[in-house]
Amino acid sequence: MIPNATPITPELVAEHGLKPDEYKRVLDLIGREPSLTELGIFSAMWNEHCSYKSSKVHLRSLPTKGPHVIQGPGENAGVIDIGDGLACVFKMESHNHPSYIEPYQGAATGVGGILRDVFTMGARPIACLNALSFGAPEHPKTRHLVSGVVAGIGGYGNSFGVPTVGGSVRFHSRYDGNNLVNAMAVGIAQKDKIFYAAASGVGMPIVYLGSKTGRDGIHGASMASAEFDEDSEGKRPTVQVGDPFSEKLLLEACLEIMHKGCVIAIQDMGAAGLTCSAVEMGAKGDLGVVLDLDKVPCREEGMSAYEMMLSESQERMLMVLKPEKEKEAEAIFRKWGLDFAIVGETTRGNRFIVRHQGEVMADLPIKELGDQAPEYKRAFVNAAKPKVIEADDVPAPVGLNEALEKLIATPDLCSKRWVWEQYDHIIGGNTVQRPGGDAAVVRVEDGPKGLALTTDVTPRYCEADAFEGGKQAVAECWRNLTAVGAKPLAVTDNLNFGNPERPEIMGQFVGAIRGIAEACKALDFPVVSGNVSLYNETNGKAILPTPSIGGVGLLDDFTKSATLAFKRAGEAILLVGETTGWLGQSMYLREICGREDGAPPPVDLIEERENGDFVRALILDVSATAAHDLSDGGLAIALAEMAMASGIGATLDDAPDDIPAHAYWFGEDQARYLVTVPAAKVADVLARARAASVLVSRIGTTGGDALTLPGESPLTVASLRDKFEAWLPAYMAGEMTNA
Amino acid sequence: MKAAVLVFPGINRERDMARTLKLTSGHEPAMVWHADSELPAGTDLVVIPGGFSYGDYLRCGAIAARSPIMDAVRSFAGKGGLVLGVCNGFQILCEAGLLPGVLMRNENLRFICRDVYLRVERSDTPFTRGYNAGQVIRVPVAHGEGNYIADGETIARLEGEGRVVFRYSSPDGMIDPNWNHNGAINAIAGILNERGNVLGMMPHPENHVEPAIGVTDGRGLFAGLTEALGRAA
Amino acid sequence: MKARITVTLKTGILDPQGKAIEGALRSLGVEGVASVRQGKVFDIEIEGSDRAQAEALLKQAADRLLANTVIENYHVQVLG
Amino acid sequence: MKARITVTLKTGILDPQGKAIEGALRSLGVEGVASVRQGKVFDIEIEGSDRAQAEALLKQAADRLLANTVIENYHVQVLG
Ligand SMILES: Nc1ncnc2c1ncn2[C@@H]1O[C@H](COP(=O)(O)OP(=O)(O)O)[C@@H](O)[C@H]1O
Ligand SMILES: [Mg+2]
Repeated sequence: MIPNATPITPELVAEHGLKPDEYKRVLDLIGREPSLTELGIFSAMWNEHCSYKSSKVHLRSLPTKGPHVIQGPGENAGVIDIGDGLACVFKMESHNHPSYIEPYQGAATGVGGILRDVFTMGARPIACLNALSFGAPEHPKTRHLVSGVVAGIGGYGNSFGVPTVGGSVRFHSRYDGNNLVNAMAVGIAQKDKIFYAAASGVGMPIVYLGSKTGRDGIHGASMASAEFDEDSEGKRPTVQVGDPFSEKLLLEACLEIMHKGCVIAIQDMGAAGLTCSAVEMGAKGDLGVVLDLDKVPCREEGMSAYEMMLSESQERMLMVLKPEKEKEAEAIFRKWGLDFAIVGETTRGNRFIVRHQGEVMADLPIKELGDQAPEYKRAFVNAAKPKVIEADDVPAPVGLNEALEKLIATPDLCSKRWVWEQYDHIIGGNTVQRPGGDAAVVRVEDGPKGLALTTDVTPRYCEADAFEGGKQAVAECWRNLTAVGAKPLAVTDNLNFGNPERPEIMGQFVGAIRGIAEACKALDFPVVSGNVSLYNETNGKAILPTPSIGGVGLLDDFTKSATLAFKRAGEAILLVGETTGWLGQSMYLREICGREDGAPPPVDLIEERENGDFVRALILDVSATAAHDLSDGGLAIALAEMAMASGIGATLDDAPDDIPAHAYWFGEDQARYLVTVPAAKVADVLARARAASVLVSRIGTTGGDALTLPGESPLTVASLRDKFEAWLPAYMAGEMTNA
Repeated sequence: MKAAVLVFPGINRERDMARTLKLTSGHEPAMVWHADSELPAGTDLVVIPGGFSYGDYLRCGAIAARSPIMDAVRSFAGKGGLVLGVCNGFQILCEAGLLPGVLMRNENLRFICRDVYLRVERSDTPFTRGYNAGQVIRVPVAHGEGNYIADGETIARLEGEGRVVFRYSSPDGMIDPNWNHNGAINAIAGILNERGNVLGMMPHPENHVEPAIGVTDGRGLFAGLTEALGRAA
Repeated sequence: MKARITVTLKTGILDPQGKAIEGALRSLGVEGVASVRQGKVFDIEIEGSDRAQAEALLKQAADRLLANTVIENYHVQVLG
Repeated sequence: MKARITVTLKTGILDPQGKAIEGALRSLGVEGVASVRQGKVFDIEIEGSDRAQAEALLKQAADRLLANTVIENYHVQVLG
């Protein structure tokens, strides 16, 4: 074991990921050389993941307030008011790197972490979603990663007992060495019983709860940890293994002691475990903290202070308890078979003191650990705006049918059933709309309220134009919630980018945030929580910029939610929104023409809002019988999806003269929806649209068992479905997860 | 009806089950902790719900099957009391020896959550009197280990004695490997014990009972049970 | 004392995992495997140092919990 | 030829199953078990009779499919 008093060499500092000037800051702050444990603590608190040092400046520009926002960013999860004395608590977080190293456990612990964030605040989780980005299907590792990540997400959520109701899956070669796993969790709490991290009161017991601490996930210095290891086993693994069973017990125990009024403050142990949680509780409460590591329940023998402070063992919590409730709380934890240990107390003064085996291993200013973290205004350059591609410059397909059949069988547009059937999406008995629609709808227990949930982003748009792409991600999220009839309330974001030290990457980051901020403002759709994941690159090649947006919307009556399935024959199909035939960055361009270029479709946020409000009103007054937003693949794909969801076909009218047919059917103009309306209501709906200055046109009629595009032979819905469903299972058939 | 829903650590469909029992019978069930050694007085139905008792560690249901409350369930069943095990509950009943056979990993080794079709083989049991024999119902499954197997002799007995109550089928009631998602022998989805008072089944009828949420084909089971118990009382 | 209990499926009991592994090995191009059956091992640390006592303890653990003797066999080894 | 591959978790890797089993044994009254770690065995039938070839084959099967070498160790035995 390296003694705590080891001289701190520049190598050791570098191994801890601290830059020389950052280390100098440490020295200035504490006025002496840090001990090894202290160095570990600084490296944990000041790394990008915990300190947000590259992103903080920019995150401040996001709109985070709104009449229904109870808690914005800054706590474990965001909280919004959904009426009836209830609050919705939600957040999205990435587990990208761990999922690449060990896909099953990496994804599983990602789900575990985000669930903890939600129930730490006193909410019972009611749904999970995820946004997954994988490398090209033909890359040798992709299949294995898909298999492991999906099994891991299911493995954790299913066992924990929360329905996984939605998400997204995409493939692109830019994720070859760097897949993304973004997990979102949503919970419900009593509005007046939300729990926070800030400790209060001096001399209060700090309690450790949950599973024991092991050497999991200690990144720190590889050199230092190699030397820690005395046995011959060689390198110590840093992979965290998830234990959904323990987490389920932790959930029940936490909710029970919260309910019994035992808790003053609570913080889960996530990244940088004990260090981060203890510092946060103290710093937020303007208090010092003393930890006695001899009391920490350990799974392995001979753990050093350094290891205990940096361990990322899962399924653990830190709490400040009301002293008079200590016994009651302990009994509850014992009943659930969980560890319970008083490991410290709050103190006056702002020191963070860590004791182990009679020695002070760390003695640091607690506020500064968080507040004085370096903050960078990194240089950034905005990429040149790509040129707009005219529809006339893109060749027409051999036939519309052929293009449609090809598109619905591509990796990004095909059915993701193979994925979501591995997730228990109905447990709880509240899933009103299962995966496969625009947004999942989950009943708020005993109704009549329902929540609509979705995650969205179109990375190829962001790559072409980060600002428009950022706007689009928010707009699409808002649109998906609207398409089921929900009123969009707030979002969580998960910003996945490459190395922020490269100005062009920083340019993407800054651009995307500006776009997100603008869209969130225009749509009254505040950001209440989020997560940043930087350095997603391999060999200098960054991922596509991927700002995933997770949205929550509210339905006053969940039975009023709309689905995308055609309901009956003979109804009018109406297209809402303006169609110009925008092919730049479209799926058509990429998959049919083999080109990934041009400017992405611009998002007119005013139009977005007007069109969405119009559609929502149609759904809520039961004028619209089905609704679907238009996104990847445009109009033809949306129609096929509506037909496949129902088994009912449709016959479509000619494209307008002024737009080339392929641009009309496959263009990706934004702010558009399809709705079906009974024949008798068409005139009324069109009149209302005119009155509201919303562009609506009738484009066809439902019926039959085939989709018939003008001038094309009918495509049976059954044959479309076969193609739509076939790709992913066929692709995955080549893989078996590790037995 | 006085139902008791058993709660083991890691069980997670107990709330779904309790709500359904309340909804279909009008009576709130008692929630009974695994460490208890007795069922509440007057219990006339024991329900072991789905979930992941003990995380499905070791073997699904193995650890729960050995908890104190299971002795009480054994003696309750021995006296003819009705016991319903759904999903993990079915696994627990097999591990506890109250039902024969085992539930192995699904044939494709993946967890599967989807609606399936079940052919109700008999309507003359307290569990299925709400259905007609031969009727096909649509209910969801959500499991990774639902592949029922037993030795040849046991299967022959189960079949011979008409103890296979539910089978995975096509929507029109045909037994077809394409509609047997987990590979169970003879498409077995639910079986009775010898005496006919203990039923184990993999699918979740409790998730298909509310019109507002969707299909209601699971109602028949609970309505039938309520009626059977009402009559007995 | 260290010990190991090995639990294997009885002959005649179908092993879906084993079968799937056979198929997966073939499709990975690993040729020459005629059959695979999957079982479990439990590496157990026992208090005390009496071998006979340890064996009795392990047998008890296997009978009562670790093996489902309807479908599984087990084998106990005290490694010392 | 018969062979066995034993796959065990690397030291330090959390074994939730083992932990749950320890607890279950205790509550069943089986006393004296200090710790349990669960692993897998694969009983494999191999075509041919060349030992060295068999070992190479098994190693390949373990590396490519049966063991997750990020968190697991494996051990190959040709039993003949
Ligand atoms: N992109 C973002 N947008 C808004 N808030 C963010 C974003 N990223 C992080 N945050 C907020 O910063 C805080 C710290 O985030 P994080 O470190 O991911 O949380 P945790 O400590 O729970 O892992 C959280 O309150 C989170 O909501
Ligand atoms: Mg947190």
